[in-house]
Amino acid sequence: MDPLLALAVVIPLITAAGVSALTPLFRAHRRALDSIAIAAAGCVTALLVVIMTRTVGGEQVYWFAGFRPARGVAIGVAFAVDPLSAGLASLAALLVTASMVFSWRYFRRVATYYHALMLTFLAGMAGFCLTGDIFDLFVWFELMGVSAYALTAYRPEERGPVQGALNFAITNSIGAYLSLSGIGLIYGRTGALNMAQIGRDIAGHRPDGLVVVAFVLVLAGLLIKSAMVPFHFWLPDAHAVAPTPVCVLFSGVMVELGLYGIARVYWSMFGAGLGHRAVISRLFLVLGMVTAVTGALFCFRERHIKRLLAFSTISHAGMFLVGLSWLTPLGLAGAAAYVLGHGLVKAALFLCTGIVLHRLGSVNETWLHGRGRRLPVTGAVFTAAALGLADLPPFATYLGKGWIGDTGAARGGAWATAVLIACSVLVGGAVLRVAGGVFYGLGDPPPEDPDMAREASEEKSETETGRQRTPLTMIMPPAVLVAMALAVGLLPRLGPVVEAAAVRFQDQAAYSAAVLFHRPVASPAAPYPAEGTGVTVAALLSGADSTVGALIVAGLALYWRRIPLLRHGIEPDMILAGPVRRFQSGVVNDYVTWIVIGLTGIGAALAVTVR
Amino acid sequence: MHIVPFAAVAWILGAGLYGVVTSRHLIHQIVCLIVVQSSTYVLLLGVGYVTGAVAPYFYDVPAHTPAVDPVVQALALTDVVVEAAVTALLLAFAIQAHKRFGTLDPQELAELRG
Amino acid sequence: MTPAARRRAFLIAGAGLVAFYLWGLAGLPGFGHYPGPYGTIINRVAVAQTKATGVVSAVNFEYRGFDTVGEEFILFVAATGVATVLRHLRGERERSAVDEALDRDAPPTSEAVRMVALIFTGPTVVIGWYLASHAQTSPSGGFQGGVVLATAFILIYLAGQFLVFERVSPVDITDAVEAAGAGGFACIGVSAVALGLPYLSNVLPLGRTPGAVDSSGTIALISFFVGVEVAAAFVLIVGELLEQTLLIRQGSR
Amino acid sequence: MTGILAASAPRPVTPPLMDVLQVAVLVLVAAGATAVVAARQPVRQVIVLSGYGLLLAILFMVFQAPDVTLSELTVGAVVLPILLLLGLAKVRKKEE
Repeated sequence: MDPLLALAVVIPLITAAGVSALTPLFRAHRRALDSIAIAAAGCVTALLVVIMTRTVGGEQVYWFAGFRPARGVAIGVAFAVDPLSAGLASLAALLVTASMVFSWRYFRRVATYYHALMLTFLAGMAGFCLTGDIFDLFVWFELMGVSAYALTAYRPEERGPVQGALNFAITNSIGAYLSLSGIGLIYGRTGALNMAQIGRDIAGHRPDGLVVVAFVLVLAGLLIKSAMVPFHFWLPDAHAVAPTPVCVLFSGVMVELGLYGIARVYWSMFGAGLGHRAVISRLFLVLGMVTAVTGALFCFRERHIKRLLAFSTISHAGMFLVGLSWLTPLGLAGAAAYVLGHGLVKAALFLCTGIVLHRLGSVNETWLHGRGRRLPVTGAVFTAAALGLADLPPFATYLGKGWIGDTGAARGGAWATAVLIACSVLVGGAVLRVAGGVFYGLGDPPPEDPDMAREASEEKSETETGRQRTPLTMIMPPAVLVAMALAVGLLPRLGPVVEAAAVRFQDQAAYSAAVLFHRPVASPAAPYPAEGTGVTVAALLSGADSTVGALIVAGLALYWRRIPLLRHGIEPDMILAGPVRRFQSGVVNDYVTWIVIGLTGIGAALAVTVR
Repeated sequence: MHIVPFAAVAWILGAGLYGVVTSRHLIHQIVCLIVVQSSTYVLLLGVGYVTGAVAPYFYDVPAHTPAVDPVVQALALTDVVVEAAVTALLLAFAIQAHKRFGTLDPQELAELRG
Repeated sequence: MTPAARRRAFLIAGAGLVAFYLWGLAGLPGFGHYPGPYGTIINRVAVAQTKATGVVSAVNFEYRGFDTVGEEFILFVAATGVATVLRHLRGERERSAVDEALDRDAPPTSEAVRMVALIFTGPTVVIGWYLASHAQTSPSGGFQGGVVLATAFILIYLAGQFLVFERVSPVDITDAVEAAGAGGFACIGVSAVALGLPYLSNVLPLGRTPGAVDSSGTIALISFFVGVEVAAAFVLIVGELLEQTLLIRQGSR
Repeated sequence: MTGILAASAPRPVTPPLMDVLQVAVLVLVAAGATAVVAARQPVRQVIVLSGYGLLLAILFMVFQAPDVTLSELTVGAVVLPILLLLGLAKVRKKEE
């Protein structure tokens, strides 16, 4: 067994404990503190990349305290790692490292608290990815959550953060408790907590009420974490107020972890026992579609840049779920590649926003219009990242989107592909509008929305504003991340590798053989015939389409009031102001009500269809 | 008898959620969240119970005496710690919110926030 | 949504959710018929394998010890987060809470309360220590012991005002102790890795007689560290809350 | 303490009696949860919560879970109410 697996989680934990134990020492030497934290995060990144390369040949399983399963019954806790989980974990570690480097000069005052919380957050995310035990999953889910709540309220001297953190914490805690109820149910049936073992026990029987309910309840927490409509309301509130380096992690990887959790519990536990693949596929498809469209619409009418990026994350999360919903290796591979590319560019976008906040002291698009001309480099990086978000080839995003489109088209879901492209156009258009307006002063400033302005003006105290030059430690991370997004998209043989990993991820029999019987399967069986992952013309086209569309939309948005015929027309994107007010009310009671409504809906749908 | 414990679980969950949804006071809401979580303890321990069995301690009992499931008890213990942690954190948030907004009504908080 | 509309929407949807949940619960084996195998196997092998007679502690600190690592750090994060959120804020008067405690406007604690509190402090410490150090034998363990120890500090506060509380538990020290507790637990696991064993393997001699104080190897040790961590964490949290209270009392004049 | 330890000792409990006891405690717990939610005045609610914690502890004892009983007693019935009361004290001070 490979001790690296344990160390990937233990190193950040011990470092966190260490730095906070030595708090008085670090008061004088802040740089030492920063260096230690960055070193720990970077080291974890390296570890996870090594682990990922080692898992290509088959799942790596690590039994804590050495309690290996006997006759397929596990009495210990196991990490069961495959390339996809290790890859997602290393993305998380990479982004944590990047935002730590960014924070080097960012915060006005910083205590050891910030570093300790970032490291525990990293440990939670890594453990969540690597574990093969459903209750262990819950524990790391909670550690991740608690760290995230605390980080959201890192600037409690302002109004926003505490309220955003409250909504975040209450909704996500309820989700966690629902998931725990589901775990209790499935334990009562199988008397097991190891996911592979549970999967084996419930496979082969007709799915009854208990299995369906357990599935939905376990899903609840993950749907909330991954911000699926109507479980998404907490996300914009939290993103708008969390420190920008923390937003990088929320948008870049935490939401995606929720989706990973959905994929994990489906393909490792419930898939075989639940059956009814068509029903599940339809369920995921509908959820993803609604989320993608809603997120895109809300994104376009935002003026608060961090909120705008938050809604674009919601939209993309929806697209990822659509990728999973086809239940094919290519769909999963597409979602994985898309998550990677999106995580990199979205992180870069947030970091650039942080630079804007640092130099110009606002995140209000209207106010910033044209003022960003002073930041040419930041503008260039932001624009490049925005194009990447609009799936411009050869950014990794276009591959993911292309593969999702291919597999969808092969299953009569061409319409879905069209909708997804439309969403990319809207989201990319919104972000490019920001880029053109803020950094190049094109067109007219978009009309002011008083509430958004008030909100955006609250951001000041996060960082020391009005600096004369951008520190290198701030501009480097986003630049590197964008470059990586490009590089990943250009990797040869990326497709076959990722699709092979996806096939392994989806082969439940191979998974349980590797976990429970120490028999890693060399070549897992694909549930569907493998499809081509080559750089198809369709992929290139869809990527190019959405980029061109995004550019057009951005141009329209910027020059709207100069188009003669429409000069006195109404503001296109303000039509949505009403719905946003009504739904994004900021009242946590509403959010919980929506959670209950959504779950009841999903439950009813499955109750009538799964028989 | 066989359904009573589990009916209680569902009832507690529903009651707690009702409290969270209708609460107009953050600290009241946090307490309702505790109730929601308490339903999971009852579920776990109810699932692991064995009629007529002893607690899983073999200090003064011969080994192999039928005992109830120790695993769910360990899970419930973890659950209690999580409850304490989350509650403390939420309470701190609520105190800050009150300091910033001067109210603890979620509705008013949202309006003040705009 | 207006409160009324919200209530109506919930009553409908919530009823549906509860019904759905009951549908699942109905699928459980009847109450009192735990099917196993997990717990049944543990009950059979635990005493022999770990020399601990308290099987729940064996599960917490040995079989599923890794969960407990995460659990301890959840508490650690909560304490850290509470400190982050409630720390003295810019603009607020930076006077430390200690000298505020002297002239706070709350009525001073009555002699009776002081006496009772003082009388109870001793036993509380004893019970907490007993619990924290007998995880392997009887129903107890680091967590319960730690909480009880923490309540002893609260009693000290009752008896001797905040002044003493601060002196007995200065934030820096408590912070360090808490981190040491959580970190120590994680490090015990690493020691196993250093010996080439899986993380958290029981590296200490198990002792001969099950249930003896020196039995069960690392279980007792881990339980002790957990006790330290939990006690410190709760003292920190309570301390922060008290400090806030006093500051505000001062500010509200 | 001793009572809890006694509960863990092997007592030849006749299932029917145990059933009655368990059902009674379960009903009490469900009622307690309802009471906690129904108590709208925060301070009073915290007192009710402490009682609810006590009920849960008894239930766990009847479910043969002395360990959980102890933690529920210490956390649910004592420490959390204290924390909440501290929070409320601070909030009330502010409102005056």
